[in-house]
Amino acid sequence: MATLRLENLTKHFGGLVAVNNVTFEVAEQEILGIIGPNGAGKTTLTSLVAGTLQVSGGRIVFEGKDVTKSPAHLRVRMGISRTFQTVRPLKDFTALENIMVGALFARGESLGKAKERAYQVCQLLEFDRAERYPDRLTVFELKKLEIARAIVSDPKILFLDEIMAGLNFEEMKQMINIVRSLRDRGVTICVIEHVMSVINELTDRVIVLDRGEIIAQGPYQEVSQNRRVIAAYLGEEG
Amino acid sequence: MKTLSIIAVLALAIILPFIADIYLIHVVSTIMIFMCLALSWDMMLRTGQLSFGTAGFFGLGAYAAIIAVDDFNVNPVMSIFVGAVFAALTSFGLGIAVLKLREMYFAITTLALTSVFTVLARNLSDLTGGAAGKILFNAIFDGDPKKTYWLILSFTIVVIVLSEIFERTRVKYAISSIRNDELVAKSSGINIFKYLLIVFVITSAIQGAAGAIYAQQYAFVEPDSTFSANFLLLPIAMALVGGIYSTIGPIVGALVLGFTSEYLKLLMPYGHLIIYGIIIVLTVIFLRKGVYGTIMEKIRSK
Amino acid sequence: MRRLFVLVSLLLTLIVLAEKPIKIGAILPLSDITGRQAANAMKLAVKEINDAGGVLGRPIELIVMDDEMKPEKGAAAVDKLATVDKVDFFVGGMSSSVHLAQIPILKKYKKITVWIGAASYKCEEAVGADSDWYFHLHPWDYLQGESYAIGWKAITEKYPQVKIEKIFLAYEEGAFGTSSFKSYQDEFELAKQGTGVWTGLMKDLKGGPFKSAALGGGDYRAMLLQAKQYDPDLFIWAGYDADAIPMLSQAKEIGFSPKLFVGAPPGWPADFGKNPLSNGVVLYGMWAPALKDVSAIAKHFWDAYVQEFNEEPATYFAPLGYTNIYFLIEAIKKAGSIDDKAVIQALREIEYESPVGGVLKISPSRIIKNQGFRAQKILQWQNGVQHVIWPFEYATANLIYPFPGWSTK
Amino acid sequence: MKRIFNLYTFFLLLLVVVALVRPYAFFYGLQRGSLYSLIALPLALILGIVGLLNLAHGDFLTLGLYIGYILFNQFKFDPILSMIFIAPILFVIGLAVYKSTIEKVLKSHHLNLLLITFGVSITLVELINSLWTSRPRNVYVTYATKSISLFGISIGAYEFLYVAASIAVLLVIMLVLKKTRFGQAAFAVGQNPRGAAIVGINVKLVYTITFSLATAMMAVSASLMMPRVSIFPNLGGPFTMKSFCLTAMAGLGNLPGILLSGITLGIAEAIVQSIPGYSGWSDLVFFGVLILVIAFRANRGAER
Amino acid sequence: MLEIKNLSIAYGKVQVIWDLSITVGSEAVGLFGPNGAGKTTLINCILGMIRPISGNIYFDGRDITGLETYQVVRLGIALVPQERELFPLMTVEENLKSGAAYIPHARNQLVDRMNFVFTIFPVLKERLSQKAGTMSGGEQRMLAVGRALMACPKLLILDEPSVGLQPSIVTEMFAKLKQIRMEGVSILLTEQNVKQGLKVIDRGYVIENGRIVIEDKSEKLAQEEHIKRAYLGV
Repeated sequence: MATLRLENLTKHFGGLVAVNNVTFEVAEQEILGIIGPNGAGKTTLTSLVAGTLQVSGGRIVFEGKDVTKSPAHLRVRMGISRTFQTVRPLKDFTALENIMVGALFARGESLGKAKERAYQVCQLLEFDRAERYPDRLTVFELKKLEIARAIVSDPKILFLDEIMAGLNFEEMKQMINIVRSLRDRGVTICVIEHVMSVINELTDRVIVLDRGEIIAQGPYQEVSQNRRVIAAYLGEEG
Repeated sequence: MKTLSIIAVLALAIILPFIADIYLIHVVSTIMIFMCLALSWDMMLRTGQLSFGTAGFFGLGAYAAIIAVDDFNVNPVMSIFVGAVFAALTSFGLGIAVLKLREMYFAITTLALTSVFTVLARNLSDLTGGAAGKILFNAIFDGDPKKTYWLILSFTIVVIVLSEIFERTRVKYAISSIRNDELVAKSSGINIFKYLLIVFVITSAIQGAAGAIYAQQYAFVEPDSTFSANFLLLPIAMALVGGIYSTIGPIVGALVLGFTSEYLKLLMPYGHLIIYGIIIVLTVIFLRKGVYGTIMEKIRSK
Repeated sequence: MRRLFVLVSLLLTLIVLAEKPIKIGAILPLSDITGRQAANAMKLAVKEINDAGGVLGRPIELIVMDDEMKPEKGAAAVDKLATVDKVDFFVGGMSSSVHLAQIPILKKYKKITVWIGAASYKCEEAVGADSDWYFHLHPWDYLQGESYAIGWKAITEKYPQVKIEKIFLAYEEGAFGTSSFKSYQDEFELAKQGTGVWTGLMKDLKGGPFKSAALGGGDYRAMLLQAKQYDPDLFIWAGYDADAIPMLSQAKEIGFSPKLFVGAPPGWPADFGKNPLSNGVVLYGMWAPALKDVSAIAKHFWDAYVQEFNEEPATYFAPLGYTNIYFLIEAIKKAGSIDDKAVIQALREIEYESPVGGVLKISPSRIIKNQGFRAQKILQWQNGVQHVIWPFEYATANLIYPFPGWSTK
Repeated sequence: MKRIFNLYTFFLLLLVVVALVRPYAFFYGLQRGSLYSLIALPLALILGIVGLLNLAHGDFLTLGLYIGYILFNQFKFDPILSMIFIAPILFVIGLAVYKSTIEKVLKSHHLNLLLITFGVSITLVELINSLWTSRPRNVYVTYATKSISLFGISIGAYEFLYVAASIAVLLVIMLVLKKTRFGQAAFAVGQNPRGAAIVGINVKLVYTITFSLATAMMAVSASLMMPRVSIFPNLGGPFTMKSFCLTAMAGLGNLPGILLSGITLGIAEAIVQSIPGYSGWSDLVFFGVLILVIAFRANRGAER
Repeated sequence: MLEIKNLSIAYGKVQVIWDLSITVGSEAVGLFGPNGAGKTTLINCILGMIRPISGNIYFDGRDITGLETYQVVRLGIALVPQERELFPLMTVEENLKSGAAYIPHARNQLVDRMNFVFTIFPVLKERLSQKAGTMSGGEQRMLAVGRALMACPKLLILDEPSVGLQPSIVTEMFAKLKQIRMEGVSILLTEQNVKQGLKVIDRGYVIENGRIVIEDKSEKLAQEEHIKRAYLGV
């Protein structure tokens, strides 16, 4: 059974159609790449699944349950988790406390347990400056924080929105390893990314969105040869 | 060390009526009432919501308490609970409607609600005594200032403990997350509306109880003075002068501004409010994080 | 400031020289003109008495506290004066809501209190019948209403053309205005049954509330239109000084010109008399500067005040504050001690010729035993001067009737 | 935007009905509402551009009135003409207040800005009180009480100046914001101060001038009100609150909305005042309409 | 043109830039290095948003250390910041105009400049009346570059211009940057996409932990072992 199934998902903003009749499935423990031009509706799609935006039409089915109408905080508790494209740390908390918040509310743990769990996640991500406040962290560390906060709730499916943006090669390599290890622990993962080398290396399958619609899907090697994808997204140099 | 100083302060506060004159006790009682308002305003602010409704729920509690004693023969001490519960119930109903609002829209709506309460108090004369207000023949404890002081002190301790609960438990993580970033809070599994409503109801109950105590202490309510903007602006100034998002900040602010205004008055009977205004301006300029916040910053940087 | 300093140092020397002073604690709103001038007048009285050797061979010390118009501040001031300064007597007063908060505290000390403010009947209810230490000099709101009835009755007898059958009362929607209206309504009910002071005078009464300019209002036109339609013989408004001129100019704008245009605010704006609209406006009050032409004590007060403070007394609270001190001191003199019982007895017995105009003598009011002034005066602005019309023994001018209207203004 | 527009169209239709049923309430409400908007516009400008809720707003109005009073009393200046003198004086006072207080805390928590204007407000009011006492002052000119006949009813003519002035001031502000370089700079700073600095705008200067100009703008309302009101130290306070209400009702950045909100509230208030026996409830209607509009808009604009 | 001498910068007590000196002549210069190395801090300091604790910045021979941002910009330095910093409620046209309106020497050539920008980003011409806030991330990035070009800058500073852009636009933008470079505008660029960056620049610096570790011509940098390993992944 697919972990997540989107059926005819549609989202309008006023007159603008951001996501148009999108249908696809994500299989268990799959790493799915979602790519497409800027403004194609990738982030909107993530927000719809996470429940921070309400759908205009269609259904979201998670582990066989229709969650289209569930509020965002309940979806997190069910196991749908996401990161944000621009990092959004809670600036009044240390990194560790940032991570704790997820454990406290998505898993309903006590303060002590939550702290323990936050430490565990930090270790997993090799994040060693967790006592600092976010304004003292580098972009790479903030990206790690973003992931830590998303996985501390022990999600079944995780949406990673441009976690590679602004990272250098070495950092990307680390990040790829992290994502893989997450998958190995049983998490289903959707990555939204503009760095094609990463998509190529990481994903089992990609979906290409353009103007809110799926224009191609399949393994990256296949999709990257698609004329439509090249014209709309990759460009001639690829 | 910390526990020791807390015990010392608490002991001093309890025995104050035996060592100080009535005037000081009275001034401290008043400061404590404002301290509770400042704390409750700050507790709401910790969720990121700027409330201008402090005076409204204060007045609501005051009216409920006086009416409870006068029309329903409730015991004056019990009437404080009546004031708190009435304010809490009202805020629960209103909260469902207004807690979708944010920033200045929330602020202005709570301010407008205060005016609505005032108009109701003025016009429902059968119940509220109308514009002339309502009086009781006896103040609480027959006007015994020591007992009144202890009552206010116990109430203040309750409020401080509540504020500390907000600071030390998971509530802190919920409301600070909401203040910092609602989207992230939602995505971390926090039920934003539930927490906002809880905080709104609890802080309104505190304000209602403070109003009830004030009304019982002076044995009257009257629309213009009971819903006076003083009960809104002064607590805000206290919290900001002391330092927001903490328990100690509003406490320090209330003590500093409360004693300053009283002392200035004794120092110069005329025009002391000019100096008071200038002191507020200077505090903001030189102590940006408030008295307590700035001191803590200095200590940390050492 | 300099003068204050001189005064304080003078007081200090006196304290050293003479015996332990008699302490009087005054509580007034010092940022308001009424409170400030009342405090000035009290200081003037104390200075005069001390210059003449004090009372019972002891000097008087006056301690003034600001109530900031805030109930809790006014109440704390009572505690401060009672416990820190250990005053022997309380004087002062202005706002009713501040006083409501003070009453429970005053009851605690039961010191002799001679109060010149707080006209609301709620305060009288709060004081209660058995507070024999409490003396209230200012007429309660209902007493004022009664006294006007007496005044108008006298006026209609003297000026037969004056008719007061239909009364329209415009009242500000706060405590002051509504309680005025309430007392008029009560009187009207009595008058309909043929009892009460307004019998034979008031045949119909109508009221209209407005939001005072002092509290952010200031648009009276809707109310004035209703009054104009009603066409009263007597139009009275009970509001504040800030309402005075806007009310007149809006009445002019809509062409409302009743035969008697009466204002009953506690004070009048600066230069009201210079405003041409003011001519012919009747006002209720306790006092008028013109009294100095007919009363020696009023003249003495006026001159001394102007000389001491280099400004003219602008409100009746100035002579009332002066009266406040003298009345108390006269009683102490008569009692021969500051023993509570003796002074209370003396306060009840003495008669004091006041610069407010009239003799101050204590008598019971509806609830309390010790009420001072009961009557207000009916005055009229004539060519920029407040003249006394009634009581006739203090009259400084004849009534201009009817109200001259707007055509020449 | 479009929905908000529809909301106001609905209100305007309602107003036409009111004008037919209760013409006095309509005209009085129109006049008073325009005055509220006239006073609210500078507050909205400062809130939108500097990001500052100025609690001392109404006290600058009070100050302007006292300046006008002195000009009238000492030099027999016509109240309306005195605008040209009050404006520069208020500009300088605004500048001084801004430079000595507000500018120094611009970078700290935004609530500190609120508190500092609260301190400024207390200081100003008490200073005015100690200079001129609490006794009201008045300025009397005969033309301020003239009446005209309109559609068969006689109505005060002077306060139509409020209507004209509020429309004029609104148009001037909109033109300046759209068409002048300074206006565009101010508009830019209001949206993104960092971005504004990057394109070479002197953000500090824009803040300073905006605050001072908006303060100077209070001269218009001050001089127009002068012959119609009593001048006393606490005059301004309620107007600060009303201005804030109008700004919130219109929504941040919606200047024409302020005029419409002002008139809507003014008329709503006037209708209730015109019903005998119920005029005490007019505040309830004022704030009730305010809350409804804000809640309505919040629900509509929940997404995004 | 731009000369930075012995610059040190600290946030509170944490020093992030140590005694750093770089120059940018009439050329395109790249700044590379890991996140947190201090590149953005350095740029903010050039633009007058942060004050250094020591050292000086000269532009065209003039000491600009400690000037306000708007003064620096008016001298001829334009910035394309990472966060774009556009005016969301203004149209594309108004945003572009704002780039030139407050810089005296650019104001006179507003129309010419606008046409120049359109030749580089034709898409902006089609969107003239669209509000900037409603545009997608990539379009906003183009607008930010266009706005900076409106200022007739002598030196154009770009902070991570390719972040979050789709591959085709990245390729296109770097081509445009080359074109701008040809027009005689000096460029200072920070970039994580070192591969693309090296195509544009003449010379580059690698900054790590607030210090310069390598400085060389772009061809040479591409051969450097450390760079290959850490930044190019070859």
